[in-house]
Amino acid sequence: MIEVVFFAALRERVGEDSLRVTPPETVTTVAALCDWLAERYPAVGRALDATPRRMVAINEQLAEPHSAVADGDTVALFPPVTGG
Amino acid sequence: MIEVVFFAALRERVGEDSLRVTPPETVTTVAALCDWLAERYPAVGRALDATPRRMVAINEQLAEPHSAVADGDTVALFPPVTGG
Amino acid sequence: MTRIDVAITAEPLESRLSSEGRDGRSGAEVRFSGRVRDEAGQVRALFLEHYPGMTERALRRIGEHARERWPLNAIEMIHRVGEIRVGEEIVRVVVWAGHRQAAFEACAFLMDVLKSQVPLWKKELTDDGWHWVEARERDAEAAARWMAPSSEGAR
Amino acid sequence: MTRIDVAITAEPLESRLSSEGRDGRSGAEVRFSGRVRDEAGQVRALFLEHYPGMTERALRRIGEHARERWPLNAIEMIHRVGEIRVGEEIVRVVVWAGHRQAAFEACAFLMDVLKSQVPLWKKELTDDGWHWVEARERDAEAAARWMAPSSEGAR
Repeated sequence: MIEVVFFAALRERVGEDSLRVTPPETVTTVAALCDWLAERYPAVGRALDATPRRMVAINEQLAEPHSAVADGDTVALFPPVTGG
Repeated sequence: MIEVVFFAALRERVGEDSLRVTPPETVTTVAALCDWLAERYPAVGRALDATPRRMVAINEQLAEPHSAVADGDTVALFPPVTGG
Repeated sequence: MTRIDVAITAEPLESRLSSEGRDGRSGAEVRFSGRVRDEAGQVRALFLEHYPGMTERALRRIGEHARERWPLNAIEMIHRVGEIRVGEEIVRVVVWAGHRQAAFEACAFLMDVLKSQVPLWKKELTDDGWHWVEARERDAEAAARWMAPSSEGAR
Repeated sequence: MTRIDVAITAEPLESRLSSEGRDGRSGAEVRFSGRVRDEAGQVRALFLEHYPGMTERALRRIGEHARERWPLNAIEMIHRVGEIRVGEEIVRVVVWAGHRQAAFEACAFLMDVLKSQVPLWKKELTDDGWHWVEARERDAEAAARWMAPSSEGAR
């Protein structure tokens, strides 16, 4: 099981704070997870399309599209940060 | 009449806060004034020799050894500043 | 060891003043406060969303990077979340060091990196209602200057 | 017009906090505080001598240079004179601007130039008694970097 959490504009576009999903074993990277989510959850697909500049964190650490994801991870997807 | 004021280590070496002097008309620059003071006031000469790195202000504005001095000016001589 | 304090709060920052730096070790204290601008009357308030837990970890991590890079005595970082009015402090970063150059550079570094790596998002209230603030290219550039060893800021 | 406030005082600076910057114009406030270091226990106190009248004029002049060079909203500079104990503030320079880069650069500029152009002199009290602090070459270099248009700090 992977927990996917959304923030800010992406969260509002998805309409959910988080999803708990169990993708197939072929989904091993952030990019593959996004593709799989987009296919399975149309609202997520539309939200990702509407947010082409994105950041990702795995278990609260910034990561990249090619970073590995595994069962038990929390994957956060969000627009570029604007704090400060 | 020119008022010459001293600060910090230079003031302590001279032993005076200020002197009011009327140098001859040939004294037209800070450098010439220092030479004239050194000749006329041995304590000032020794203090200037002991303070080779010096700064000067004319009428409360930083100036240079070649800057012009004139009757009525206040000339301040002091070591490099160390505030902040 | 350089102390690093981080905090996220929904309360105004104004009352939080540190007593750090009075022990004779720190000749320099540099403090940055970011406040809500009204943008010529366009903006009435901000709302700050964040990623609870990760925000604190990310702040602590950038503090650790700063203390590896400069000789510092202490770092305090506090960021406000929730609704914030015009003129109020959004963020405060304070750095104590023996000498001023390290304190200035580390404080500027922390702000630049905070703006590109810490999970916080701003929403503005204007006459048209609430809308998300877009990330600015120049903030990404400001953070990037600390990465290139030959760059101005990285010295 | 950028407000410039300068002051010289023989009282502790700690109580003087400005309420500037809360009107929605200033997104950035950078504050530098210089404090008395004990230099590993060698220094017990400082005494600051100055040139009354010229000190205030020189502070105001460097503030005018800063406001010509950066888009600033306000500048406050206060310097303490007389005897000052370890850990106390000697000087405080605060700059308010719309954006942080101008505020950081102007504050660093003001401190560098203050240390080389404002008529203040430090005497230290150690176990051997009072002695004058020598000017440091690196302070002159720090001020000089703002003069060369191609230099790091001048950009």
